[in-house]
Amino acid sequence: ESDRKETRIPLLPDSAVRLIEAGARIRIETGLGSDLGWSDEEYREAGVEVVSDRTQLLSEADIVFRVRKPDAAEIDRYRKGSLHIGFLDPFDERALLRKFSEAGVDAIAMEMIPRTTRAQKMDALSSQANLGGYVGVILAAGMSKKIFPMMTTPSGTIAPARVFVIGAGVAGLQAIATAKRLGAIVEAYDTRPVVEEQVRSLGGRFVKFDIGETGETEQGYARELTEEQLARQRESMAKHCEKSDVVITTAQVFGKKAPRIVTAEMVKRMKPGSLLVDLAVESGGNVEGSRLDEVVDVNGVRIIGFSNLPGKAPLNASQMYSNNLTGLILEFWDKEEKRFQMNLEDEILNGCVVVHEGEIRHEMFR
Amino acid sequence: ESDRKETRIPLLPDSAVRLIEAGARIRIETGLGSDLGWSDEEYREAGVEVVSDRTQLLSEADIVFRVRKPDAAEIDRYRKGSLHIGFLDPFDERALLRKFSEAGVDAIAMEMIPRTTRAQKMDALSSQANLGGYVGVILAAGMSKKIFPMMTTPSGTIAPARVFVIGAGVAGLQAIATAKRLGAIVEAYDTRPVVEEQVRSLGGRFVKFDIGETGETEQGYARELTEEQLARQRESMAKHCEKSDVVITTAQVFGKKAPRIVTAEMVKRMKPGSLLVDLAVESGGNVEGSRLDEVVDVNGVRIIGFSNLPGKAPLNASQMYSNNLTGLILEFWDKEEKRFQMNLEDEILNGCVVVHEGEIRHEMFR
Amino acid sequence: MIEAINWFYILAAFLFALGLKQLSSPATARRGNLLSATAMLIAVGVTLFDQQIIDFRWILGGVLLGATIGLLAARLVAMTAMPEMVALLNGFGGVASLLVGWGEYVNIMDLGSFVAVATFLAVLIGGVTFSGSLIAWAKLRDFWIGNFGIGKPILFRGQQVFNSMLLLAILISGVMFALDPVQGYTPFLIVIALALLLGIMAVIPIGGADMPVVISLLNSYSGLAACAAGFVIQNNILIVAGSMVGAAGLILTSIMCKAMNRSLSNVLFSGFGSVVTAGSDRVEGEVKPISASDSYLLLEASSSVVFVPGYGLAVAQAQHAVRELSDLLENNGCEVRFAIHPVAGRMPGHMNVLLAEADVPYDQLVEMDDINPSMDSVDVCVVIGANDVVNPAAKEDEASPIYGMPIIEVERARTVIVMKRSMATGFAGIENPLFYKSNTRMLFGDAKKSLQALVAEFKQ
Amino acid sequence: MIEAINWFYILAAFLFALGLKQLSSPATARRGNLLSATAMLIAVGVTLFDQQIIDFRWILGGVLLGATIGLLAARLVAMTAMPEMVALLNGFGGVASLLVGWGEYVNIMDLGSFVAVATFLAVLIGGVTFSGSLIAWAKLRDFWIGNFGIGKPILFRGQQVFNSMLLLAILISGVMFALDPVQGYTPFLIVIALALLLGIMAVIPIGGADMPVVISLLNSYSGLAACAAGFVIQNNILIVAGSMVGAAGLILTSIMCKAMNRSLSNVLFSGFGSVVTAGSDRVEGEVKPISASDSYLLLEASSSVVFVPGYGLAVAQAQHAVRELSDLLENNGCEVRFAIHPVAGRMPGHMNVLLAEADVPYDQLVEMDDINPSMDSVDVCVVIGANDVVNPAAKEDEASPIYGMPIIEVERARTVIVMKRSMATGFAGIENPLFYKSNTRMLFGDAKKSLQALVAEFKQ
Amino acid sequence: MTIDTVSLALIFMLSILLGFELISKVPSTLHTPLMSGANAISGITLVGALILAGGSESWLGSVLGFLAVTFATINVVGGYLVTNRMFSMFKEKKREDHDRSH
Amino acid sequence: MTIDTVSLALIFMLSILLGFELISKVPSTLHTPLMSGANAISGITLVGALILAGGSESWLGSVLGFLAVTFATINVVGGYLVTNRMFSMFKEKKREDHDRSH
Ligand SMILES: NC(=O)c1ccc[n+]([C@@H]2O[C@H](COP(=O)([O-])OP(=O)(O)OC[C@H]3O[C@@H](n4cnc5c(N)ncnc54)[C@H](OP(=O)(O)O)[C@@H]3O)[C@@H](O)[C@H]2O)c1
Ligand SMILES: NC(=O)c1ccc[n+]([C@@H]2O[C@H](COP(=O)([O-])OP(=O)(O)OC[C@H]3O[C@@H](n4cnc5c(N)ncnc54)[C@H](OP(=O)(O)O)[C@@H]3O)[C@@H](O)[C@H]2O)c1
Ligand SMILES: NC(=O)c1ccc[n+]([C@@H]2O[C@H](COP(=O)([O-])OP(=O)(O)OC[C@H]3O[C@@H](n4cnc5c(N)ncnc54)[C@H](O)[C@@H]3O)[C@@H](O)[C@H]2O)c1
Ligand SMILES: NC(=O)c1ccc[n+]([C@@H]2O[C@H](COP(=O)([O-])OP(=O)(O)OC[C@H]3O[C@@H](n4cnc5c(N)ncnc54)[C@H](O)[C@@H]3O)[C@@H](O)[C@H]2O)c1
Repeated sequence: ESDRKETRIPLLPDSAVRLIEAGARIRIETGLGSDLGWSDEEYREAGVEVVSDRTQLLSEADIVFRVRKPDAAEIDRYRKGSLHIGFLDPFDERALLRKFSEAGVDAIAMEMIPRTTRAQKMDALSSQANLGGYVGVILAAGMSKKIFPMMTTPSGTIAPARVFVIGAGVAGLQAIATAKRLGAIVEAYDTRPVVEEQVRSLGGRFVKFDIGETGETEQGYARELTEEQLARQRESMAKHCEKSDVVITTAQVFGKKAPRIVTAEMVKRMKPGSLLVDLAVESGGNVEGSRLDEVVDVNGVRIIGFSNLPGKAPLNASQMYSNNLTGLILEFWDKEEKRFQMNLEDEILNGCVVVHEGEIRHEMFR
Repeated sequence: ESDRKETRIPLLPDSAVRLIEAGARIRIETGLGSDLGWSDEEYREAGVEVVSDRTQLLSEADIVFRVRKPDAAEIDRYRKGSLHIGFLDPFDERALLRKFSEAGVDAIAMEMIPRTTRAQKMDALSSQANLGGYVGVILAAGMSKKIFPMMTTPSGTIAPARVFVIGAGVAGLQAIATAKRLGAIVEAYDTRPVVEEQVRSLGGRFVKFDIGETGETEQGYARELTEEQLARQRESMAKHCEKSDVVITTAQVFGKKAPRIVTAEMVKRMKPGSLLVDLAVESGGNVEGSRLDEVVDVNGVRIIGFSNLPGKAPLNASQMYSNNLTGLILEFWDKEEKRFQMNLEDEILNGCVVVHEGEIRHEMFR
Repeated sequence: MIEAINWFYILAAFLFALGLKQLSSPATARRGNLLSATAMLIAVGVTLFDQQIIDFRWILGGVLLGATIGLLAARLVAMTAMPEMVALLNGFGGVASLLVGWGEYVNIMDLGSFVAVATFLAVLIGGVTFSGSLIAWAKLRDFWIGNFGIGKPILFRGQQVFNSMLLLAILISGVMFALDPVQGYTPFLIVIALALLLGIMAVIPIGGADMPVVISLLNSYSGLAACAAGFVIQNNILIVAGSMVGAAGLILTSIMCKAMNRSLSNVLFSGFGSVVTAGSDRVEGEVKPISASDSYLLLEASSSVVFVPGYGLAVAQAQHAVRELSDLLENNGCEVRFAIHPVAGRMPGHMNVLLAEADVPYDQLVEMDDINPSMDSVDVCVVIGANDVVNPAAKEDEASPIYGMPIIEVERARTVIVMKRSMATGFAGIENPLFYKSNTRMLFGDAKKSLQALVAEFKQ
Repeated sequence: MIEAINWFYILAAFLFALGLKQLSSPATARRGNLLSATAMLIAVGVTLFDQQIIDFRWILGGVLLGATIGLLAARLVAMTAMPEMVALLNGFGGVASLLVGWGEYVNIMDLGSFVAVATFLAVLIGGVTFSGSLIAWAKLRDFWIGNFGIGKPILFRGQQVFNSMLLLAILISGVMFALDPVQGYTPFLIVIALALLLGIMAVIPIGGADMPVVISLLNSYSGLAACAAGFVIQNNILIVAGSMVGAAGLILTSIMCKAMNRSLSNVLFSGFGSVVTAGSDRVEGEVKPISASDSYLLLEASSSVVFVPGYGLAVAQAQHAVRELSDLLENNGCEVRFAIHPVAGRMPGHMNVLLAEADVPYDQLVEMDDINPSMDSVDVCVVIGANDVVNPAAKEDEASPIYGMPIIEVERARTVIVMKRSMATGFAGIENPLFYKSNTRMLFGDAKKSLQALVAEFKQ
Repeated sequence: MTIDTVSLALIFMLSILLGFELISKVPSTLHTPLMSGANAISGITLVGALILAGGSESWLGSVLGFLAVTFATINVVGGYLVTNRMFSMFKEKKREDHDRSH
Repeated sequence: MTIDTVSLALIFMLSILLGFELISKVPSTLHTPLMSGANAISGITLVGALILAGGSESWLGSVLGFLAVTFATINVVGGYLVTNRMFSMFKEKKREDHDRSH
């Protein structure tokens, strides 16, 4: 039961088999997986019904899988009482939530899956950020005028590239690992001090600035910094950016706009030819001057603001997302009744169900 | 003394300093290094004269450095008796050579530098192929729908990508190393059996087909295969391509058109979504259907035929090329007379000077 | 004459020492055995020239009979029955020492006090060795064939009290004998009887699986018995060879104990323990640290090892070290796998990055779901800086915050070695009952250092 | 009484053995020294109760005088002069044994033949130790201070013939003395004189830099001298302690030789050699293989090591092993660098890929042009599967096809260890004169295996 | 003919120390053979048995001596042969491994 | 009072073997201290010197004994003290290293 719009898809035949074994009936829009190499035929073999009429699909489904948020208009076509699961960007899309509640459609925002140990198999934010970190580095390596590894050759020695990763969460760590693999000298910065050990465990150098007390919330997200801290941070940051060939920023604060970390002035001080990859561009960007889906050139320094980086490895992104959704469904699947159990007492569902029975129930969005 | 046309440049300020110390006078076209971050100012500091008039430059120079071959028209502007050094593609550009001989301009083809141990510092073919191999893999990683490394995650296990490198010369080996670094399973094939150990020394698997006797020429280039060998090779090759996510071809035969290794039929048998990177595209291509500077899509299999891959890491490519030229000049520099010694007895110059004193002297092109 | 004999004895002693040394290294072991056999030949050969020997009939008979039996036994015994055979032979060695002590006493009667003590010891140790070895032999047969019922530990109430009494009785009889050997024939015979009883009592409470250790210990005893006999007849070669074997046997015994992850006292007295405090440690348990060299002995003797890497592997940057250890284990004929938990580390695919860097072959990496079913047949599971992902609370304790998370069920392996620096918790901040399980050993310290120490042990 | 003394001697012997063992491990060395001092105290203390001792005046005088001198010497000597001090003390020990032998002979005169031989040995070894140690001491002072001219090897024509004569003379005098000790006082005195001369002759041809090895050897001798003295006065503790030290000293000597990359005979007779065949091996030279454990001793004692990786490192996939070895060397206080030749391997940047995989810090990588100037001060240069890039023919031999290629000039390091599997050529297919240089040692075998063996040696 | 006990004690002490030092690390495959080999050595008591059996004047002493010789000989002969058999087993195994690798 | 020579020889042999086994691997920093420590032990000849000096009836014997005692005592006292000084030097060095790392 699904549909789609972008390179990623929310359900793979493998996952479909698992759901069907558990007793679900699944229908997909025709051509869902064809771009990624799964024909409708393969889905049919897995036991999935392939339907060409999207309206019919939506109006008959109990649960709708989706990667991105739907058009407001489409929500009307949903059956009342059905459940929509996907990324909803709930902090910025209050209107959409209202639309869901008006249409009487329940909605689960994948962003809101709590980051507990038990919920990790459904944690799509992590799984996608992870790929994002990898793709970000590959992108940077492809666009950089320098190669990443060191090479001692008869035609001279090539110094390794310096990569500076700002924000060492899931995406940042994967970026560190990937850049390190390619042989770059990797430095990383994060406000949470616990990350230091993690960075070092991947062979990166952790950069410390003295900016006073910081911390993380219970769920492992970073707390927002004070204005003074940000100022001090910027000071030292500029120096590190200056000597780096590639700067990758991944800093985000849950539910807020991404912090502006690299200012225009810092960009100006960087070497011409160097690169900035802003992985936080979708939530506002860490780099001043970064623009969504564009490459901005500032005196020879390029700022890359591509969105949806996980979508550049669509096969794996879809695979992981599909597993996340399946994990979520199966965790709350009632095998007897063969239906999804909307158990709002449960910590996980309590965290991620934003709209229920015509009401925006999640306290953050009321 | 130089000029240019493409992303790479033939002289860096560092090399200029070395030449000037040896007693040379150097002039460059204005804006030579600006794209790569070296201003005219930096060249001036190194002691280089910056001139804006190309015609004047050419007509007064004793030696002209260049990356690619010049227009035939431009050769007329050269001073008679001067020396041109750069890639000339002499096997395909007989006309150009004739033009040189008519204009009385000596020419060194960098392709023709012999592959002796002593000549390695001038071996631009190697230095550029090396970068080409790296860039080829980065390109493939960027365009692949799968990520290269294996990842065991709560959202499922991602299998590592399979990369198949055909032709394990300088470029091929670097491709193997880079893909391996990114965590892919790397297989490689080459007709020269000595390569097997080299592939394994980089952590790759060497694939052997039984195709009878092959060999290498004295200079380490591959000998051409017989038609029957090629047929047998193709048979087994198809199977390996089929299971690979990325195929990178680098096979070349010195002075000949690149062998056609991956046929259209093989391409058809590959998984949709997989990639072919043809590094030999400039000399005709190893992959049937590859087109210069284009991405060809055959049933979801993309064939990438970008030329000038080293130019995608222009900074390092220029650095190495500049070192190669400098190495060549200094090897034959007469410190007393402060001039280049055209010693045709020497093995190296004997190999690479194609036009001398109005005559195409190299036996391969007469 | 006697001086010449003694010079040969010195040569024999030298060869024994050399032979024993060579026996302990695979490359030279065979040669070592031959050397020691040569030494034995020399020692026995020159003894025949001893002036004390006046009558060769008994000797000839004994040697012929003994050699025939020994030859047949060594030829006919099945390869699988070798350990039992060793037990039996060892018992014979013990009884021979007993008989030598006895005979010397019978001949001389009026022993000096030093010799009397030596005689007492020869008889006591020889007797214990003899009866103990016979029981061990019986237990092993049962263990292999399983129709005798003696293979299992035999325990009864008051066993400890009884044994203490027995020891006391032996001591008293011994003192009575030593104080006045001429009058002490009765206490002497009592010592013999009680020694035989003691050997039986000491071995019956021990299970058949532990018999190799027991045999090794008894082997050490029989050396000491020979040494005591040497003191009785004031003979150098007996003292040297006997005490050397006694000491070496003791070392070997402790090596074998460690390879089974047991302490010697645990082996010898586990039977008693199981009557008194059975099951009590199942509930809480205690942390049992282990040293790198003991871990080595465990790993060296195992044929299937699973490594479970966690965040600690990354922190310690121990990927290369574990790769090297795994290579060594494979060369040692051991099957090695790496079990990767999906959330091990701090980033998806964290372990993959590290293990790929160390070039661990992809086909050695096993996923959690694939390793768990075969965990019971794993000899040793080495947990390297993992904690939450091997926490059985996730399966067992509904109150645990990680309840329901699938884990790698390492606790089902025969032995678990956990490498971490302290008893600190992992990411989830919860206690790990694994560390208190009876089959878990903690190898404390930085994971890289521990692994490197193990690698070093493997290369001696 | 004498029996009680002997029991204490046994205790002392035990403590000596324990002390010596502990002395050889850094963690326990200090304790070992104390143990052995305690043993000495016991042994000396109980000796005073010996019935043979009837007059304490000489003893008191000697002990007081000796203790005072010993105390002052130990206190006042500069830390840098310790080795000389040891030489001197050792000489005194030797002469004491000589004197004991002499005195015993003087007292008894009519020696049994066994005791006579022992006396001869005690005097001979003691004498050689004494004069040899004095010369060693003098050479060391010269070596450090440099005003005496004795530090250098002293050689003259006919030295070898002279020494052979000397030995013969000693032997003849010895036989004369031993055959009839009562009449043999003159030959005995001749033995003493010649022994002293022999000690001098043995040490003068050896250079001051080799003195530590010589002292260690003389130290072993002085143990043997004490042992011989023990046979003279039929005293257990002298025999045990003396022979134990003698054996241990011999082992230590060979360990020290290996750490200097010399054989013992090379040390002892190098002086002679240099007269006869000087310079001859400079031209051609021979291949000198080395074992992993000897390489360990070399590396362990060096403070600056440069690794030169080549294609063989890649073939053997030895990058992790070399990284581990480099870490161990660094922990040992050694400066470690990797010198990368631009064309090492088969692909530009080949070595970089490997070393980055093993996470060798970038700042340890040194380019050819930067390492060559400082090569002279490198203790050991380890060439790992490189060949062409360290081939001095590129510099020296104009006819060589690689003439003119810049190379890493490893041959200028103090010692070069080359790891490769055979004498096979590299890519360029040409012979490498490096392998025949006098300071080159070949560690044959797969580079990874060799490196791992070295790592294992480092961890014992 | 009695050697003094003190020397014997010293010899005993030295032998014990030597025994401890001789064996330090034994691979598990060698545990049983080493045990068996050591066991054979402890049959040295045969020397004592010989002296007893050959030198006794009493009937009892001779019988005891005879038994002692018998048992000790079994130990010695059996011990060395069994140990040797174990080693030949190793060799075969190795050859098998070798064969398989071809 | 002569102990029989054979026992002495046996004791000698065992001690030699023990001496060989006791020392196997010595880090280079311990070479000199170990040498010095062993040297001190070889001063055991002092025991012989004492017996000689205290038991001689002839004047020459006594003088020789006196000299022997003197030299041996220097060896013993000096040897142990020098060795000990070397070890205390180590300790200081270590402490320095330690201090520097703070
Ligand atoms: N994979 C992911 O994407 C991800 C992301 C975020 C969080 N997590 C969470 O992280 C946890 C991962 O589990 P885990 O078992 O891998 O790790 P863990 O539970 O965090 O335990 C790691 C253990 O390693 C030990 N350690 C640390 N440094 C060491 C060193 N140098 N040498 C030896 N031991 C060392 C620590 O004990 P000592 O201090 O006593 O040495 C610690 O108990 C899970 O709870 C998971 O939910 C995972
Ligand atoms: N860097 C480049 O781009 C490039 C490209 C092509 C050619 N080359 C040429 O390649 C050569 C590179 O010089 P190099 O010194 O690195 O290598 P080399 O001269 O080829 O020597 C490599 C040595 O390694 C030893 N070896 C091989 N496998 C080994 C193993 N498993 N363990 C131990 N040793 C092993 C071999 O000796 P044994 O067989 O005795 O073990 C061999 O002599 C130069 O001549 C260069 O011109 C370089
Ligand atoms: N409990 C679990 O099992 C579980 C699962 C997934 C993630 N997590 C944890 O949650 C954490 C956050 O994950 P995420 O990657 O989704 O976070 P994120 O995408 O919200 O933030 C990315 C990183 O940016 C950093 N950051 C925020 N403001 C910054 C600033 N001003 N300057 C520099 N850095 C700044 C944050 O500290 C964070 O590390 C991870 O570290 C992970 O360990 C836990
Ligand atoms: N002497 C030196 O120091 C020196 C310097 C540089 C290069 N070299 C050697 O020269 C060799 C060739 O270098 P290159 O990379 O420039 O070669 P190249 O670019 O001409 O060819 C690339 C590779 O393709 C292979 N190839 C040719 N036909 C093939 C076919 N039909 N199927 C599969 N593979 C085929 C070749 O064997 C070669 O390895 C290298 O291996 C290198 O070792 C030596």
